[in-house]
Order: sequence, then structure tokens, then C-alpha cells
Amino acid sequence: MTDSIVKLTASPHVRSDDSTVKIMWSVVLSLLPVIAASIWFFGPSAFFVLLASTAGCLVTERLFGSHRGSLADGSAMITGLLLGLTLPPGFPLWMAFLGGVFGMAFGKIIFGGLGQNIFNPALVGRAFLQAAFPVAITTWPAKSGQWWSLQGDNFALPFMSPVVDTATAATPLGHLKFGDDSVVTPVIDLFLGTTGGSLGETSALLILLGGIYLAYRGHLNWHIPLSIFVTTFAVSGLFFALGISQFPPLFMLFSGGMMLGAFYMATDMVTSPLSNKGCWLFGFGIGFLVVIIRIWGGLPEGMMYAILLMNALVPFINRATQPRPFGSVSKKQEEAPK
Amino acid sequence: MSDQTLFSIFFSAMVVNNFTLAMFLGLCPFMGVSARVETALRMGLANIFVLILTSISAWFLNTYILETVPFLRIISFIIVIASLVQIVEMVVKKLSPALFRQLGIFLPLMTTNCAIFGLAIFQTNRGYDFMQGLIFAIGAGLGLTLALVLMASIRESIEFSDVPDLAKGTGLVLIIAGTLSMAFMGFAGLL
Amino acid sequence: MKGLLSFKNGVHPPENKDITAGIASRRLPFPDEVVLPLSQHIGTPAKSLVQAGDHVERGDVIAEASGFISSAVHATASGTITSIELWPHPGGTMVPSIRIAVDPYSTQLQRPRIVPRWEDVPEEDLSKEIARAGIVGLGGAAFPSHVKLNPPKDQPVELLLLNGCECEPYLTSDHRTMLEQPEKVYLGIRIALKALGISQAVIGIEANKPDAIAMMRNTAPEDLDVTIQPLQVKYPQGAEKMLIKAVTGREVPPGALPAKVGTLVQNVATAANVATVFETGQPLIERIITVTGRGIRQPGNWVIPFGTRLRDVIRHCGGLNEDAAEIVFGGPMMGLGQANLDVPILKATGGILVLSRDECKQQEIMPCIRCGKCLDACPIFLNPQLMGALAKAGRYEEMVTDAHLNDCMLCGCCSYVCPSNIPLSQLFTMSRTQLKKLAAS
Amino acid sequence: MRKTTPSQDLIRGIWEENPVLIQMLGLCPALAVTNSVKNALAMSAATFFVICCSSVLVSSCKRFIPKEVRISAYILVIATFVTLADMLLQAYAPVQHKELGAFIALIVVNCMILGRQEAFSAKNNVYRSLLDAIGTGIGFTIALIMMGGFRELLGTGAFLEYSVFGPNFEPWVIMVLPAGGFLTLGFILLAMGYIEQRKKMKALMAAEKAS
Amino acid sequence: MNEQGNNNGDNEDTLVVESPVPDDQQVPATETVSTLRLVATLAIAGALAGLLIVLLNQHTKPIIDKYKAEQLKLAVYEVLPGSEHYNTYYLIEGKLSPSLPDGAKENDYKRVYVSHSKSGQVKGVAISRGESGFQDVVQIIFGFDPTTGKLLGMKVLDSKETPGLGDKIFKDRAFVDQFFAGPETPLTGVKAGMGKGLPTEIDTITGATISSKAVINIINHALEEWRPVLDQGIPPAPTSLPEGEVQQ
Repeated sequence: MTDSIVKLTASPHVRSDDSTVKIMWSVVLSLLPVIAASIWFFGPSAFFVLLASTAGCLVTERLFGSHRGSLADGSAMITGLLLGLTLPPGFPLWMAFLGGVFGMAFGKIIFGGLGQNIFNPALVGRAFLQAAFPVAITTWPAKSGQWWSLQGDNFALPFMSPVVDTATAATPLGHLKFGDDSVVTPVIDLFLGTTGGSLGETSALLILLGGIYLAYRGHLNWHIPLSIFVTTFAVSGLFFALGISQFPPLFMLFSGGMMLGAFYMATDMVTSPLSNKGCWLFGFGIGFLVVIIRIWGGLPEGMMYAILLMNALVPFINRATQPRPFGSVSKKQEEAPK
Repeated sequence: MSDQTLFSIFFSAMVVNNFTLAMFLGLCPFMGVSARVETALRMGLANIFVLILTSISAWFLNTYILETVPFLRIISFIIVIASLVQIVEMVVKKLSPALFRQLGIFLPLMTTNCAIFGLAIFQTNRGYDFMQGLIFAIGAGLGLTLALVLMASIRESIEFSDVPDLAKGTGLVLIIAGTLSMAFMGFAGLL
Repeated sequence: MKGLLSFKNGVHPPENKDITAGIASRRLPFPDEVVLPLSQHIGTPAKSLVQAGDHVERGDVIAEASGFISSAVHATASGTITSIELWPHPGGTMVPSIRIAVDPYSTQLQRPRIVPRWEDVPEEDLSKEIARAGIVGLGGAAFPSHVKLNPPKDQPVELLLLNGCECEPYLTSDHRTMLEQPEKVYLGIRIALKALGISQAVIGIEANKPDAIAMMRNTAPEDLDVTIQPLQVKYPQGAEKMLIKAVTGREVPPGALPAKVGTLVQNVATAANVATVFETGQPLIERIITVTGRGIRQPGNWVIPFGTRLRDVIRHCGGLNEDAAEIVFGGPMMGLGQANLDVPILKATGGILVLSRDECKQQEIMPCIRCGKCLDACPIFLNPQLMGALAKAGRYEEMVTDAHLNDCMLCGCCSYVCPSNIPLSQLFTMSRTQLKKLAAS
Repeated sequence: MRKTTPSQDLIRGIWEENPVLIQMLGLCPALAVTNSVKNALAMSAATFFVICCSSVLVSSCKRFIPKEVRISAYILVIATFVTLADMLLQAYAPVQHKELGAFIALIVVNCMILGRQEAFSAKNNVYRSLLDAIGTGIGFTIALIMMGGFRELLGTGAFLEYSVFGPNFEPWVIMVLPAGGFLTLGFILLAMGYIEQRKKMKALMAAEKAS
Repeated sequence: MNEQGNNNGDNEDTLVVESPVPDDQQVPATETVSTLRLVATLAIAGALAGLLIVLLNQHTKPIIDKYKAEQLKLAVYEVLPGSEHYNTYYLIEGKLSPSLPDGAKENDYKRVYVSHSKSGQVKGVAISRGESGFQDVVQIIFGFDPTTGKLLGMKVLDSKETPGLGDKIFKDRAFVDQFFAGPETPLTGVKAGMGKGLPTEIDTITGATISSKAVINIINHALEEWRPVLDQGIPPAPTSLPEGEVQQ
């Protein structure tokens, strides 16, 4: 066999162009406008917070990641950026870093790294921060003065409390939930991002564009955001029409972390169901929970918890939505008269 | 005497103050019997059943017997629960051997399941009346089942993961439980 | 495209059919030697009738079918039998094969063989005649045709489906058959319809072969109840179950034959060869084979006698390009990779694909990210993700009971779409092997 | 049952077979009441009292307890001592009693105590049983204080309510919440696993070197 | 137990719990121990246990009761500033009564604590009530002046609200003091600094709105329930008034 030039592989011998690494980096790419917008709105604080959370994730992945090259797959980068985008601009950097470390270590690496985790690591980090530092994470300093001035106490010493001396501003959701005059922020403001909130909560428009780009490229399952939006709109519309809630359905859709969560967190492939049917169920669950938590829950924003809770249900959904093998008939059909 | 509404008792026991994830009751089955979804589901259902019976008996005990001797509460509860479990076991064995085969192994374990005993104690401490106690038991049972089934389906799924050797076993289960507990905090205030 | 009939899921790999689609088929010069394995089909290997030193003429029977699901082998070139020995088989094993040293001075005319006029043969004997000619399905599975034409009595066939999809990328041999031999295809259809005792046939052709569709339409005999059905271009449109689903809307139940839903599927090339048997008496000894890919110098559609060694084919096609990386028997999706240039061409070899490095670049295998793309690709609605995970964990029994491993037809769609490059269909093949081993022990 | 020396009986339960950290028994109190060291101490003391008394009583009366009703008898014994502990705490440490609440009563269903009666006291003499109970009790206490210390330190920045990190420390509220309990125990187990792994590796290396 | 074990063979691996199975009633009577002896043993053990408990109870009960009464007294005095004495009134058939009918159990009746002035005037009523807050039940006691409809004070008796956030309902002095400033009922919760200066307004705690509102709701709900009863008038205090005082 001197002339054997060939290598032997199993079929199929051609592969689609998709690759996990490509998917990950195009998610990062599609986030860039959102990041730019958050820096535009919130100044250098936004940049520092994103830097800190991403650094937390990258460092953890580098130290404990399952294999050496795992930084290159871009997944740790996504986790860090997404975590940063859920934080308020004035958030102390040491907390953002800690959130990244926690989310990465206990949300992902402990399960064996990429593809093996149950919960979205960015949200695990966020949930940890929410539970550990409930005050800091719900403090949105009012925009002050120049673009370059910091929004709150970003540089609080590690393990020390931030000093908030500026006036705080409520997010649109908080306004409506706890405010006494029930301000409904106009949807156009929410859409363009000219409101207060966490880094990625503003500028629904850019997130929408990024999400549509990813869906077009086939890098996210459009069933999930669509079902979330449909459910949220329908359920909150019903409650609004019945006069039970003060949240108009469109406001519900464009406020808070809804856009970011629906397009970037819920669609995390690892932690969402496999089949499209499962994705519909998943999206339905998130939409429903988010409306319930926003209207009756203790916190103004429920997107994170809704997604985490549904993440926990994903293995169960996957079990329940096993596809029906081709040609097999369900019991019901079998019994039906021919 | 408690002024809580039935709905709030139910919801609180089921998710907000989930027996397992927020009050650490029923951890033994949570750790031990949560490897398979079917088993977990059966265990959960068996728990609901016994919880309801316990709630009823605890209410009777409190109302008619322990009024005068409250200091015998712990002893009488544990005895009643132990006998209850025995009776349930025998009745189920007689009436439905198939069900007995499915539940059989879990029933005796319930005597030392702190969720059952805890229910009786909490119900007493909070002064629930009959209806409140019943709703409390059903909510707690459903919450327990929810936690068990969630945990079991997650554990089934991570069987395929390359979990680092270090984290295999209880360590990881606890971390997952912690994350679940964090996620359930989203329900706080929903009362 | 969208409005055309099709099935759910599936994938759209680049077609690459334009390399050879326009090249008319030509005969490849006879090689010095042909090697004919006794098992070129699904079922029991054939039984050799010759010995070393025997002289055989092209078309002589050299091995007979042994058992019902088996098929005869004929000499594909005149010459002398040098030996019967174990020889590398495209399947990767060593298989008893008859080696014939081709007589360089022979005209390679087929020895005259008496075949009755098909119109005169009673229906039930038609399939015997087909069996005698060693006809097997040329679509890839090589299932003996006479067995197919004898469907179980309790599952009557109402509709004959001709498979002209050729959904594998690159391959164009069926395409050329339809363009060059439409009358043969129609004759084959007539014979098959007679053998089955039915009157209705449908030819399914993927819409990317408009010339073949036009040709079949133009040459359709008026007395034949045959419909030409253009189908959506999608892999694996040519899989039996998918074709039936696309044309009739019926789903063949797991483990059942197409006859269960009243259909029978035959490849157009098979039909053309059935016609050849009754027209000229020539048994199944050669076929149109597409030699293609960016790794071969002179791609084309060639009529090649079975048993020709891969080495000879490559030599006649101008040799390999510098960047040739992989040789595949069949299409890129389901074809078998070949490491040995001595393997012979078999009856079911529809194409020889020489892929260049660019075409089959190997990517790093990443962990599964549960994206669910494989579920969206699987044409028979399995859960390849679950099966892959079970296979990795060595839980083979559960793959069968919980994930329906046995329904999998190894079409490769899941492997094709997997962004993490997990070799799913390879894992499934391996698991089946493991299960067989377990069952045996 | 293998023979053990009295000192082994005592030491075994403290670390090697630590009821909480190794055997995963008595998790309910270990997680529920360890949001401060004080609570952990009170719970440990109550449990210590119950396990010692129960072990002594069970081992001294083991001849009178028929095998068939032994579990019921053990539970009765344990429940009695729990009731006593409950009343004593309520009378002399009412603040702790209120903090621990129902979890005092829940000592009854702590598998650890019943497990020791069944596995040890029922088969050994009073002296040995007491040693075993003390060892197990200390093991339990150590585990609870570890948990409580970790959680109180991070959760409030204090140890035994004595501020450690100064007034500006930002407490990690999660640590005193239920989720923190799970995470802390999980983390401790991971850390212990890591140490164990390191030890094994070292031993392996040493063995390799030796050979 | 064996048959169960066999039938559930598939479950066995999942049971890692050391199973302390009470198999007493299942063991066939192959041994010589008679049922009578089993029952007798348990009965004796039970009796001894009961005796022990009763003895200790005799000793501890006074201490516990005293402590409880002390705590209650402290709480009542705290929410009814300036009181030195109170009487417990029970709700019997829609009316307040300072004493229970004969043989009635104390716990079957809802009650309030009423503080009288030296002259026998009602100075204030303390009411305890628990409702769901952010995490779990929040139990509070508050003082109320039935004549003016103003609050006198409020104390959180029991809560599991989030440390550092929800627990401000009893740790944040500024919040608690509002209830001692004599706000009018029913209360309304407003965001700090957003009020209109009405006498019914209570500023909620930033970040702990739910917990703050829970406190306000509990008071409002309690008053909804008790107002009609209190408005019927409070019967004069029983004889426990200090010597020499004359009821009017």
C-alpha cells in the first residue's frame, strides 16, 4: 500500500460549515453594538463593569477549565459579557468579578465545562450576586453630569461596601411597580434605550437586531424568543385588560431584561431544550413566570429567575418531548377507527 | 391561630418556602432517591399521601388530646407517625399489592423523614386549623415532589456530563440544590 | 422549490453535481484483472461455481445464490480465474473473492444468453429470471431485487415508486441513466409492474435535475400509468422511507417494509438493468458509475464492469490531484471511506468520490452543546443527541429501548449538521456492532 | 464487626466517619440552623445531649429491649430526650430556642442519632457507647461549627457576633439564606475532596518513588 | 421486608440512606418473644418516658411561662407606650370579654391586649397578627388607640425577611419610628420622599418595599377585623385593677 494517500474517516465525509466556536464568537460579535450602546449611555462605568465580569469568567475558565484551549471557544467570553450586561452601571467591580467567578465555577465548570451545565452560568452568577448583595445590585444611580464621570462606587475596595452618595433612580419596571404615581415609561424610550436600568436592559432595538442576526444565521433557535414574547404579551395583556396588573403588554415586552434574556440568555443552547416543541414549552414557561413574578413577586424584574427556573425544568422537558419516531403511531391514533 | 389565607399557605409551602430547598426538610430522600425520575416521582407521591394523613392526625392530636399535655407533643407525634406509616403500609399491601411493590421500599423510610415530622411540628407552631393544615400538607407535598423530580431529572441529565472527579457525588448535588434554591428565591414575595 | 413534495427535516449539503452532471457516460477500458467478491449484496454470500484455472466468458455465472435472500454473481470480463481468496472488500473486511485475470485479447463481448421475451413469462416467474441475472438494488443497499418483487401476501403493493432522486451530493449516475436510457427505465417499469401485477407507477426526481424530468416526461409511453413527480431537493430524499413519505404522504412504520403502506421502491438504474436483462440477455455485470470530487483529475460518468479495482479506475481517470485527501465509495453522506486501492467496485457502488482536503476538512470535536440541530435534521425524528450521549456512556441497550437506535438508517444528517463535529452516525454504527457482540456473547 | 479500641470508638466519629461531612447524616440541622455560630452551638449542644443520653440508656437497657420493637424503643428514647432538651433550652436559653424553633424537635428524626443506636449502642457496653456518642457528637459539632463559622463570617462579617472584618464589610447575604447552606456544604465537600485527592496523589507519588 | 427488596431490585441502588426500618410488626412470631411482652416493654418504656418528661415539665413550665409572659408584656408595653398594665380580652361571639367562659380553652379564641389608664379609660389596644411578607410569615404586634384611630406603636415579633434588606422592618429605626408617631389608620405605604404629607402615610423602605408594605397591610387587615368589635365598646377591666381604683 505504498500509494495509499488517503485517510479513513467514517461517513458523512462532508460537514456543514457551522461550528461551535463560530457560533460562540458570532454571539460575541452580535453583542458588540449592545456593549457600545451601554458605554455610550453609562460612560466608562459600563466598560469597567463588563471588563470585571468578563475577567472573572476568563480567569476561572483558564484556571479550572476542563481543557487548556477552552478559552478559545468563546463561551467564557459570552458568559462574562452577558453577566456584565445584567448588572447596574455603578456596581462595584469586585462584586462583578466575583459574580463571574461564581457563575463560571459553580454554573459551568463543576458540571464538566462547555455543553454540560444545567443552568445558564451568567444567570447563576447574577442570581448569586442578587442573593448576596441585594442592595448593591438594585442600586441604579441617577445619571450624573459628564459622560466620563463614574456611575456610583465602581472602585469600592474588595469585600467592602460601596458608598452610594449620588441620588438613585428607579428603572422603568421599578417605577411602575413600586412608584406611587405609576409612571408608564413610553415604549419608544424603552425601545431606544433612553432610560435607566442595567447595562443591557436599555436599547431593546440593538438587542433585537443582534438577535435577529443570530436567528438568521441559525445560531439561536428563534422559537424560544418568539414563544417568550407571545406568551408574555398574551398573559400580561390579559391581566392588563382584566385590570389586575398595571403593566401594559408592550411595556412588559420592552422593559427590563426581557429582550436580553429572551434573545441571549434563554436561547443558550446548552441550557435550553433540544426539540422545537420543547423550546415552545420552555418559552411559554419563561413568559408566564416572568409576568407572574413581575406583577406579584417581590422584585421588579423576573427574567433571571424565570429563565433559571425553566433551565431546571429543561431535562424534564427534554424527557417529555422526545420526538415520535418516524412511522410509529401514538396509542390514540392506533385506537381510532381506521 | 393564623391569619394566613389558604392560597398563601399553599403557595408558601410549595415554592416560596419550599420544604426541601428553603427549609431543608426531607433531605434524605432528596439526596438518596433523586437519581431516577420515576423513583423520585413515586417517592414524592407517597410523601404527599403520608403528609396529608399526618396533617390530619396531628390536628386531631392537637385539638383533642395534647391540649392538656403539650409537652408530650414530640413523643406523641413520632409515635403517631410511626404507626401511621405502618398502617398505611399494611393497608396498601392489602388493597393494592401493585402499588405496594412500587411504594413499599419508601414507606418505612418515612418514619424518619423529617419532612413528615416537620410538617406536624410547623403546623402546630403556626396554629393552623384543620383546613389550613390540610392545604399546608398538600402544598408541602407538592413542593417536595417538585424539588425531587427537578433534582432527579437534572441528575439523570448530568449522568452524561464529564463531571470532574472531585465534584462527583454529593458535592455536585448540593451545589445544584443551592442553585435551585437561588432560583426559587424568584418566587419570594409572591404571596 | 418550497412548494414541492418532500418530507420533514433533512439537510441541504452543497450539491456539487455540476462537476459531472453534464458528462455523458463512457466505457472505461477493461482492466487487467477483476476481483468479484462473493458478497456484493445484502444477505447470504453467493456460492462459487468455479475453480482456479477455469476460463470464463463475460456474463457467465460464476457464483450462484445460496438461499432466498442472496444473489448470483456473473463474470464481468472474459478471462481466467486465477484464484478464489480473501480480498479486501470496500466494507473494510476481507471477503472470499473470485479473481479473474482479464484476457487482453478478448473482445469482451457477452456470451450469448437465452432470455425469454418478458411478455411471455408468467408473472410469478419474472422474478426468477431477475434473480438469475443477479440483479440487486443499485441505490446503495444492494438488496436482491427478486426478493423485493415478491412482497408478503398480506401486504399487497399498489404503487411502484421509481427512485430517481439521487439525493447524495456529487453523484450523477442515476441522473445520467435517466437522460441516456429513459426507454430502458420505462421497460424496467413495465416488467416490474407485471411482476407485481399492478398498473401504477410514480417516478420521483429531485427538482435539481430538470433535464432528467423533461426527458422522462417526453419519453413517457402513453399506455403506461406513470407520473413523473418532481421533489424538493433535500437529503435524504432518496431514502426509501423519505421518498414514500414525499410522494404518498404515508409513513412506513419502524421495522416494516414499504409494502406495509402498499408501495415498492426501485431505483431507476435497477429498472434500467432489469430492462437490459430482457433486451440483450446481459446480466448485471456493469453499470454507470460517477467518478468525481475535486481530488480526481478527470471526473466523469463511466460504465465500469464490477470487480474493477479502485486503483485501475483512478488510473484511467487521470490519477489523483495533489490535494486528494479521501476516497469514498458512494456519496459523501453515506459512502464508505476507502483506505485500500485494491478494493473492487461492487454492484451497489454508485460513485467513487475523491475528496480534496478543502472538501473534507476535519475539524476538532467539541463537546455537545445541546443545540438540537441534530433533532431538526433527523428525517426519522430520532433524538441523535440522546443517542450520542448514551453511546458515549456505553449504555447501548438504552439506545435501543429509549432512543430507537434500530430505526436509525445512518443517513448521516445529524453528523453533517453537528456544529461540534461529533461523529454521531459513526457512534451509532459502533453501538450496533457492540450490541451485536453483546448479543453474541 | 471488627474489634476496636475505646479510643478508636471516640475518635472515629470526630473526623474519619464524621456524621455530616462523610456519612451525610443529619443534614437537615446542619443546613438549617448554621446561619450563625451561636445557633450551630446551641443545636450541637442539644444534639450532643440527646445522643449521649440515648446511647447510655439504650446500651444499658439493651437486654430488656426485644429485637422486634427495638427501633420503636429507640425512637421513644430519643423523643423523650429531645423533649427534655426542648424544655431545658426553652427555659434556660429562650432566645436560642426561638431562633432554632422547630428544628429542636426535629432532632428526633435526625438519622445520625438513630443510626448510632442501631449500629453501636445496641451491641456495645455503656462505656463504649458513651465514647462513641461523644465522638459522634463532637464530629457533629465540628461540622456544624465549620458550617456556621463559614456562613456567619461571610454572611455577616462576624464570628460569634464579634465583628471580624470591620464595619465596612459588605456581607454576602446569600450565606445566611437557605441557598448559602447548600452552597457552603457543597463547597466544604469539594474542598475536602480536593485535599483527599492531593493526599492520594502524594501517597501514589511516594509509592512510585519507593518502588 | 425481603419480598419488597426483591421486587424493588431496581431501586436498591438509589437508596443510600441507612434505613432504620421499623420492622417490629412484620417479623413473624418464630421467636419466643410474645406479643404481650413486646407491648409491655413499650408500654413500660413509654410510661417511664412520660414520667420523666412530666417531672421535668413541672420544673421548667413555670420558667417558660414566666418568660413568655414577660416577653408578651414587654412587647405590649413597647407598642402601648406609657402603659404599665394590661388586660387580655377575648373575642367571644363577636364581643370582647375580659374572661373566658368556664372550661373554654384559651387558644380557641382571638384576643387583644387592652391597656387602661388609672381612671379606667382605655389607653390603647395591642393587637398581634401574622401574614405573609416577602419570605415567610411576618408576625407583628401593634398598639392602637380606638378613640382617635391612631397608631401608638409597632413591633415585629417574628420574621424571616431577607437579612440586610427585608429585616429593616425591625432594624431600621427610621421606619419603625413612623408607627410611633401616631399615624392615622388605615395606613398607606408611599415611596420615601414621594408622599403628599397625609397623616396616614408611611414611607416604605427602599429596596424592601414588599416587606414594608406587608407590615402596613397586616395592620390594616387587623384593624378591618377588629375595628367593628372595638367600636362596640370595650367592657370594663376585670377585678385585677389595682386596689382602690373604682370603675366608672
